[in-house]
Amino acid sequence: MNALGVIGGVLQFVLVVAGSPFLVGVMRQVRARLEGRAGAGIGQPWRDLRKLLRKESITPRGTSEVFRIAPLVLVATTVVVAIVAPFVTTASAVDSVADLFAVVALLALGTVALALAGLDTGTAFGGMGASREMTIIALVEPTLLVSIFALSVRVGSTNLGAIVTSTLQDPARVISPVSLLAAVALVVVIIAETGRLPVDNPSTHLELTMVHEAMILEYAGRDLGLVEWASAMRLTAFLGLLANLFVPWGIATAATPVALLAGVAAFVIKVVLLGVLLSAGEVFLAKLRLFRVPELLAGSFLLSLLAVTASFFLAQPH
Amino acid sequence: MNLVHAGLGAAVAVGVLSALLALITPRRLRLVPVGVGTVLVGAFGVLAGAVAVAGQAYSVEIPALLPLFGVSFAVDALSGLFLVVTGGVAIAVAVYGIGYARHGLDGRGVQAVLPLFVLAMLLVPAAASVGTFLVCWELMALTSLVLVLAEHQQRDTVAVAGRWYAVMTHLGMVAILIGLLVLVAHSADDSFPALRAAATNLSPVVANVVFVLTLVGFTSKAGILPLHAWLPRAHPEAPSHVSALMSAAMVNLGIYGIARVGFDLLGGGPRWWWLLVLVLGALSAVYGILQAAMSSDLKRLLGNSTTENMGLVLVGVGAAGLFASAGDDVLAGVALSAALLHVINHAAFKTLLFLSAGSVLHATGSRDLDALGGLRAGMPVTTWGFGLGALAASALPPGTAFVSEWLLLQALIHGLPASGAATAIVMPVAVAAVALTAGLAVATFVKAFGVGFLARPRSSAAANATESPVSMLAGMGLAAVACVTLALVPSVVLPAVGSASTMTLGTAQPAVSGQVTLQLNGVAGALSPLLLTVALLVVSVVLVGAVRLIAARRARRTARLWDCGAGPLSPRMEYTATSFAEPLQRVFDDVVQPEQDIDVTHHQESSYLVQAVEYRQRVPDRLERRLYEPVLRLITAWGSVARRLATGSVHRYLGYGFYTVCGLLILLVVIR
Amino acid sequence: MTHLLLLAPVVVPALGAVIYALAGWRRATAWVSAASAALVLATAIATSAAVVNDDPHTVLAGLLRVDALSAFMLVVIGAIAFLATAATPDHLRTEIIAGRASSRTAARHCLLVQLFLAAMALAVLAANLGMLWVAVEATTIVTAFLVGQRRTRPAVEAAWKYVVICSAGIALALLGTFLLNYASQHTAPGAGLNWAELAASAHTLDPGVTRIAVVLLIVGFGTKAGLAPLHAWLPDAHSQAPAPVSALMSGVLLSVAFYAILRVKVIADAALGTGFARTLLVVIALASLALSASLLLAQRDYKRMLAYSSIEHMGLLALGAAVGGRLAIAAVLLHILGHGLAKSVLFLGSGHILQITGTSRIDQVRGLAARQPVLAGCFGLGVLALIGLPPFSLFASELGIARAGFTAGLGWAMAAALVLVLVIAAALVTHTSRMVLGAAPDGPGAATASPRMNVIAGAALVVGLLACAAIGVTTGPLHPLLSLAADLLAGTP
Amino acid sequence: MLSLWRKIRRTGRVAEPAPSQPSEELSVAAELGGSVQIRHVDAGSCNGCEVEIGSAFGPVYDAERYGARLVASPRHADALLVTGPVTRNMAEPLRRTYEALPEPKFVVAVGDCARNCGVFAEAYGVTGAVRDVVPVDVEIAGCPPRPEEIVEGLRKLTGR
Amino acid sequence: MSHDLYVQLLDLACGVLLLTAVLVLWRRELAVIIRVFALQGLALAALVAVLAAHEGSIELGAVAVGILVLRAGVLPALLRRALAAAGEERRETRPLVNVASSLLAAAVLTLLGYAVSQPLVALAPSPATQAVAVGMTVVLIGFFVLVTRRRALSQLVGFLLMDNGITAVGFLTTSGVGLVVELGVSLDVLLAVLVLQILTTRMRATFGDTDLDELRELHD
Repeated sequence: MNALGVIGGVLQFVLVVAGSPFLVGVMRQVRARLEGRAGAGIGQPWRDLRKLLRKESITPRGTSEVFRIAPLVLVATTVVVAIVAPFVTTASAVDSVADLFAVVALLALGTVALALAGLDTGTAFGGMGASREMTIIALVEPTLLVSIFALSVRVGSTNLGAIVTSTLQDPARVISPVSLLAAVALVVVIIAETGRLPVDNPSTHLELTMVHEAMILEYAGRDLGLVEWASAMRLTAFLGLLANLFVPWGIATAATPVALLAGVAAFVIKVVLLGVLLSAGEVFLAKLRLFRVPELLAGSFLLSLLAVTASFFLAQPH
Repeated sequence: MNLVHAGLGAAVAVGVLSALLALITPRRLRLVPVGVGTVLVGAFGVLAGAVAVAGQAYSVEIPALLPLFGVSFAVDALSGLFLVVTGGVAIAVAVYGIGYARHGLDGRGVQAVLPLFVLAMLLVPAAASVGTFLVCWELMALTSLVLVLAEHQQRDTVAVAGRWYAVMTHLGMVAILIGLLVLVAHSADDSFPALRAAATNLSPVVANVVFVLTLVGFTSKAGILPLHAWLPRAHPEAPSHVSALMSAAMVNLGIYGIARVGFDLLGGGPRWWWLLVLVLGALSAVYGILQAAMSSDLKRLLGNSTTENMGLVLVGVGAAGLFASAGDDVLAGVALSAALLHVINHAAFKTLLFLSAGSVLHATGSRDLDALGGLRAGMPVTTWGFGLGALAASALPPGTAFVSEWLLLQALIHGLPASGAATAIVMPVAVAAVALTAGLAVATFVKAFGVGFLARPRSSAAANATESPVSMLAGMGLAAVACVTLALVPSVVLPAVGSASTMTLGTAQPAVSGQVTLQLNGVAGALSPLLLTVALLVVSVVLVGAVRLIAARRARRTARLWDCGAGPLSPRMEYTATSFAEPLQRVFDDVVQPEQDIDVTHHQESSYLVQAVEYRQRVPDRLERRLYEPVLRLITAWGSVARRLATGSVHRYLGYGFYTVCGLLILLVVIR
Repeated sequence: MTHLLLLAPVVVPALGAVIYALAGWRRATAWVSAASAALVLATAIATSAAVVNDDPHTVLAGLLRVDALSAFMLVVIGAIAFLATAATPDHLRTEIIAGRASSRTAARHCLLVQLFLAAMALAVLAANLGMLWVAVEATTIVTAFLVGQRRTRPAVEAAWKYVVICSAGIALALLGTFLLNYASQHTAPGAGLNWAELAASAHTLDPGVTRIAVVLLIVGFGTKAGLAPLHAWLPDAHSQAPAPVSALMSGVLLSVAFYAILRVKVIADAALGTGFARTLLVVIALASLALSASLLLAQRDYKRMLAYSSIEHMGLLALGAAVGGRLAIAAVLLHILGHGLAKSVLFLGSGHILQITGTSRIDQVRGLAARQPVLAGCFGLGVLALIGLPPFSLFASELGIARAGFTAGLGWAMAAALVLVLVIAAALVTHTSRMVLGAAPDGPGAATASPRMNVIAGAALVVGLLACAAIGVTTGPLHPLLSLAADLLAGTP
Repeated sequence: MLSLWRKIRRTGRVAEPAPSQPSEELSVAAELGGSVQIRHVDAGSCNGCEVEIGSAFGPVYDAERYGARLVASPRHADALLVTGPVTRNMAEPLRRTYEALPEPKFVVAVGDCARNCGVFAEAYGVTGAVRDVVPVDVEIAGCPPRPEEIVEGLRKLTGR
Repeated sequence: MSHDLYVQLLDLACGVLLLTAVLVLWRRELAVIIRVFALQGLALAALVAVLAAHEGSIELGAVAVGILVLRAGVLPALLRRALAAAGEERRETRPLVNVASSLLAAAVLTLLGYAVSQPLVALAPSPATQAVAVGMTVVLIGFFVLVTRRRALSQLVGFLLMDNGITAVGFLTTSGVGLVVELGVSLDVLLAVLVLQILTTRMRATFGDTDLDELRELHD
C-alpha cells in the first residue's frame, strides 16, 4: 500500500462514484440526439438519483434480509472494485485485492446478490429475471476469465496493475492478435454484464424481455437508487477496465500532481469515449431474442479461447 | 511419545468401542454415546493428522492382523492432511448425527457402522502396504454401503442406489487391486517403501498399466467421469449426514490414491498420465456442474457438485504432474497446493451444504426444490448455513472455493514456461473448463439457495417447516465456522498444504505462504481474501452511513407484493428450480439432451376438445445413456444367452465332460 | 491316544449314525448330530495341535494318516458340520410341522448326515489315493438320498443327475488313480498310492503315464469339487437338498474333493514340472468362473445362485492351486475355511427363507429385511462376505491368491478372473438386494411366519459369520497349522 | 447500418423547441427535483389518450427532456398517469397500484374520461372518475388531450 | 500256461470285452443289453482269471471270482429287476445319437483309446499292457453311452461299462491296488448301482417315464 495507490484509490472512488451517473447521462444524451430527440441532459441521472434517495423504501411482504441487503452488496462490491482497479494510477490501494479474478468475482458477487433478491420476492418476474441473469452470467464468466487469462499469460500475473504496467512498457502488444481477440471478447462480455443492447434493453418496459429490470421490479426509493447507482458504477468500472487493459496510456505511474491530473483526465476521456461509442452503437442494434444471446456469448467465448491459444503459441520459443 | 500413534490408536479403540456400544445399548441411550464416540474418533484423527503434518513421522507393523499379509501403517504429511480433513468432517457430522438420527436412523446397525465408517476412512490414508490399503479401502466401501442402505425401507430408490454403489465401488476396487498387484509383482513385498524402491526401475509399460488401472479405480471413488454414475444416486439416497461424510471425506480418498500412487509410489511418470488426469478432471468439472445446474433434487444437485469439485481438484493434480514432469517444481507446488486446498475447502463447504440439506429434508420431508421455498422464515439457521455453503461453493469471494480456484488458475496461468504443444492446447481448455464451471456453479447455487430457501413456500410442508434440533445446528455450526475460517484466513491450513505438497512432490519449499495475504513463492501472484472481505465490510459500513446521511429519513414501509394490481400471487406463479434452469438447459440442449413427454387427453365427446395436457421433462445423464446402457444391455444379453448352458438335460451336462475329456486326451496324444 | 484321536472323526459320526438307526428321531436324539459334529471339531483341534507340535501320524497299518493339511481339513469339516448340524433340529422340526417330512425322514436325514460326515473325515484322513477315492464316492452314495429327500419331481431329478454325473466323473478319477498306481508301481514298487511315498518318489514317475493320470484325476475330482466341465450336478443338487445338507455339501464336500486335487497337484508338479497342472487348472478355473458368471447374471433362484457362487469359489481355489507357492496355498486353505463358513451360513439362511416364503424364486422374495432383520442381515452380510469384502476372511484369501498369481506371472489369468469375479459380485449383489431390501410386502402370505427366528438357528448364522470375520481379522492359533500345510503343499519347508 | 447512419444525419433533430416553462409548479413536486418516473395505468380508456401519451414521449414532443420517464413498475414510479374512466374491474387494481407507489407520490389524470368519465359517465361498468378512487394531483383535460397538453401537465411535476 | 496261450486267452477276453461294449451301443432291446453286459462281466472275470493264472496268484484268482459274482451275477440281476419294474419301456427307441453314428463314434473312440494307451504301453511293454487300449476304449464307450442314451437303465449300463473298462485297465496295468481299496471300490460301485436303481424306481413313480432327456424341471 503506497502513496500512489492510496491517492489513486481516493481519486478513483470520487471519480467513479460521482462521475458514473454523468457517464450514463452522456450515453443517454448521445442516444437521444441520434434518435432526433433533445434529451434530458447529462445531469438527469443525478437528478433521478437524488430524488430516489429521498423517497421511501418499500419492503414487499414475504421478503427477507436478502432483499434489503442486496443493493448494499451490489454497491459495496462495485465501490471496492472502483477503489482497487487501476483506473487513474497503476498502483492499487489494496494491491492484494487488485487481482483480475478477484475483481471479476466481486462484480459477479454483486450480480448474484441482485439475482437472489429477485428470487426472494417470489414473483414470477423476479424469478424470471434472476434465471436469465444467471444464465447470462454463467456464460459470461468463462469468457471473462479466459480473456483475462489471455492477457495475464504473457505478463505472468493476474494483478491488474502488473498487466497495465507491462502494456505500458511494451506498447506493441496492443496490436497483437491476442489483444485484439481478447478485446472483442471483452466488449461482448461487458455489454452482457452491464445489460446493454443487444443482450438486454436498459430502457425496456416490457416484462417479457427484461433481464436486469425484472429482478429489480420490487425495489423502490432508496434501494432502487442504490441499485441504479451501482449499475452506473459497474458500467464505468467495466469501461475503465476495458480502456486501461488495452489502452493504458495516460495512467499515472507516479504520485506527482501532474501525473495524477493527467491520469484523471485520461480516464475520463477514455471512459466517456467508450461510453459514447457504446451508446451510439446501441442505436443501430435491436435486442436479440433471449435464446440467441448464448450464441453471441459462445462466439465471444470462442474468441477469448482463441486469444489464449494464440498467447500460448505466440509465446512459444520456436 | 508419538502422538500420531496415540491418536490413531485412540481413534481405533474409540471407534470399535462405540460400535460395540451401539450394538448393546438400548435405542434410547444409543445416540449420544455413539455421537460422542464418533466425534472422538474424528478428533483423534485430526490430532494424528495434524501431528503428522507438523513433521512427526510414524509407522507401525502388526503382522498378526489380516491373515497372510499383516497390516502396516505409516503416516506422513500427505496422509496427515487427509486424516485432518476426514477427522474434521467426522466431528461436524457426528455432532449433527445425534439429532438427525433420532428420526428412524437410530437402528443398531446404522449406529454401529457410523463410527466404523469414519475409522475406515481414517485408516485408508494411513495404510502403508497394499494389503492394508486394500483392506481399509474395502472396509470403507462396506461400511458406507451399509450406511447408504440405511433408509431402504422408506424408498425403493435406495436399493437401486445401493446396487449401483456396490457394483461401481467393486469395479473400482478390482481396478485398483489389479493395478497395485501388478506393481507388487515387480517388487520385493507389498509395503509402500518396497514399491517405491521397485518403481525406480520399472518398465514404462508396467508403470503405465499400474497408473491407468489405479486411476480408473480411484476416479471411480472420486466420482470422476465416466465412472461417476453411482454418485448422483447414492448421495441423495443416503441419510444426509452420511452423504456429507461420503461427499466431503470419502471421495477425497480417491484423490489421495491418485496422488499417493502417481507421485509417491510411481514417482511422477510421463506427461501423458497427467494430461489424462487433467482432461478427466476438466470434463468432470464441467459435466458435473452442468448436471447439477439441471437438477431440481437438492441432494442430487449437491452430489453432482461433488463430481464437479473433484474434477477441479483433479485439474490441479493433473497440472501439478504436468509441471513436475516438465521439471517446474514451483508451479507443480502451486498446482498441487491448489488441489489440496480445494480438497479441504470442498470438505468444509460440502459438509455444511449436505448437513443443511439434511436439515431441510428432516423438516419438510422433501428434497425437491420445486416443492420447497420460503424456508428462511421457519429455519433461519439452516438458511444461513446453506447460504454460507452456497457462497463458498459458487467460488465467489468471500467464499472458500474462491481462494482455491484462484490458486488453481494462478498455477495454470503461469504454465507458459513449461509449455509444449500439448500444454499450449490443454492449458487454455483447462482454464476455460474451470471458468465455465465457475460460472455454472454460480447459477446452480443461486438456484439452490434462492429457490429453496428464499421466495415463498411452494408446499405446505415447506411453509410449516421448523428449525432443526440443537445438535444438528451445532454440527452445521462447526462446519460453518470451518468455512468462514478457510474463506477469510486460508493461511491457517497453508502450512499443512505446503508440507503435504512438498513431501509429495519432493520439492524444497512450500509454494504458497503468507499470513494475511497469500503469496506465491517463485512466481508472481498474491491475494488477500481477508483484506478483500474487510474492504467489502468497510465500504458497506461507510455506505450505510453515507446513505443515512444524504438520504431523506423516510421510514421503510412494508407493502404487499406488486401483483400487477390483480389478485394475490399464488406459489404456483413462482419460478421453480426447473423453470430457473430452463434457459441454461436450452443453451446446453445438445449436451444434456432433455427428454420431453407431452400427453394430451381429449374429451370423450370430441377429439377436438382437450381435457388435460400433461407435460413431463427429465434431464437424463447422457453419459449414462451412451456408456452404461449398452454395457448393461450387453450383460443382460449375455445372461439370457448363457442360460442355454444349463438347459436341464443330463445328457448335455455329461456331454460337457465327455467332450472335454476326449479333447484333453486328444490334446495329450497330439502334444506328447 | 493318537489312534483314538485319528479314528474319532470317522468313528464318532458312525456311532451317531447307529444311534439314529436304532433310536430314530425324537427329542433326545435331535442334538446327537450336533454333539457328534462338536466332537469331530474338538478332535480336529486336538489333532491340529498334535500335528503342529509333532510329525504326521499314521494308524491302521498305514491306511489313515494325518498331516497338517488333513488336520486343517478336519477343522473345516468339524466347524462347518457343527454349524450345519446345530441348525438341523430347527430345520427338521419346521419341515415336520409343515408336513413336508416325517419323523422317519428326519431320522434318516440325521443318519445319512452322520455317515456323510464319517465319509468326509475318512477322505481327508486317508493315507492313500485309493482310499480317498472310495471315501469320496461314498459321499456321493450317502448324499444321494439326502438330495432326493423330498421325493418331489425336481428332487428326484436332482438326485439322479447328482449320482450319474458325479459317478461318471469320479470314475474318471478312478481310472486316473489306476494309471498313477501303474506309474508308481513301475518306478518305485511298494509306494503304491500312499501320499507320502508318492510325493517322495514323484520325480521318478513316468511323465507319459502320469500326464494322463493327472488329467483324469483333476477332471474326475474336479467333478465332485464342482469345477467345470462336470459341474452341472451342483446347482441342481444344492437347490433341492435340505438347507443343512446344502450347507454341508457346499461348505465341505466340495472342499474335500478339492483337497484331493491339491494332493494330486503336489505329485503332478514333482513329476511333470509346475507348468502342466498349472495350465490345466487355470483353464478349468477360468472356465468355472466364466460359467458361474454367465449363469448368475440372469439367475432366478436364490439357492441356485448360491450354488453357482460355490462354483465360482471352487474356480478361485483352482486358480490358487494353479499358482502354487506358499502364499497361494495358504490363501487357498484359508479360502476353503472362509468360503465354507460363509456359504453354510448362506445356505442355512436360504433354508429359512424358503421355509418362510415357500418359494426359492428371487423375484418372489421381497423386503426380507423388514420382516426378518436378523435373517436378512446375515444373508446380506454373507453375500458381501462371498464377494470378498473385509473383515470376512475371503477378502484376505482372495487377495492372497491374486497377489501370488500376479507375482507368479499369471497376471492375465488373474486379471481375467478378477473381472469375472466382478461380474459375479455384481450379479450377487443385484439379486440379493432385490430380496433383502425394500419395504415389507403386504400381500398374502406376508404375515404367516413369525418375525422372530429360533434362537439357536439364528445363533448358528451369527456365529458362522462372526467366525468368518474373525479369521479374516486374524488367523491366530490357526496360523501355524496353515503355514505348515502350505509348506507341505508348496514343497518348500 | 450505413443507411441508418445516413438517415440519422439527414433527419437531424426532430424535437420541437421547448415551449416556455408552465407558470404554475406544484409545490409538493419540488421534492422530485426535476425527475419524474411515471407509471401509466389504463383504467378503462378508449386508447385515444394512450396514442397521445405515446406521442408525448416520442421524439417530436420529447417529454423526457423535462425529466419525465415511463417506467415498468409502480415501485419505480413517482406518479401515476391514469387514463379513461375507472371501470369496475379496474378500480381495485388502480387502488393497489397507487398503494404500490413509494412516497412521495402523485396522480395525473389524463383526458376527460379520467377527470369526469366523459361520454362514459353513468355507464353501467364505470365506477367513477379517477379522483373518486385515488387522490389526483394534476388533471389534463381534452378528449383526447393534445400531446403538448400532456407534456405541459407533466412539466408541472418535473418543474422544468 | 504257455506264453502264447496266455496271450491268446488275454486277447480273446479283451476282444469279448470290446465286442460287448460295441454291442451295447448297437442293440436297442434293454433286455439284450443287460445280457450283453453280463457277458462282459464274464469276459472281465475271465481276463482277471487269465492274469491270475499267468502270475500264479491265488489272491488274484479270488478277485476274479469276486468279479464274476459281482459283474456277471449281482449287477445284471439288479438291472433285470429294474427292467422288470419298467413295464413298457423296454427299448432304447430314440437314442440322442442314432445307432449308425454311434458305431462310427465307437470306432473313433477305439482309435483314441489306442492312441492314449501308447505311453502306457511304452512304459512297460507286455501283452497285458498292450491290451490296455481295450480297457480305455470300453471306458470311453461307456461314457459315450452315458451321454447319448435316453433310458435310465441304459445310462446305468453305460456307467457300469465305464467301470468295467476301468477295472480292466487296472488289472491289465498292475495286478490291483490293494485289497482294501479293491473292496471299497467294488462296494461303492454296487451301492451306486443300488442307489441308481432305487432312483429309477422313484423316477418312474414321480415322472411315469424314464426318458432322461425329459428331466428338465431344473434349469436356469
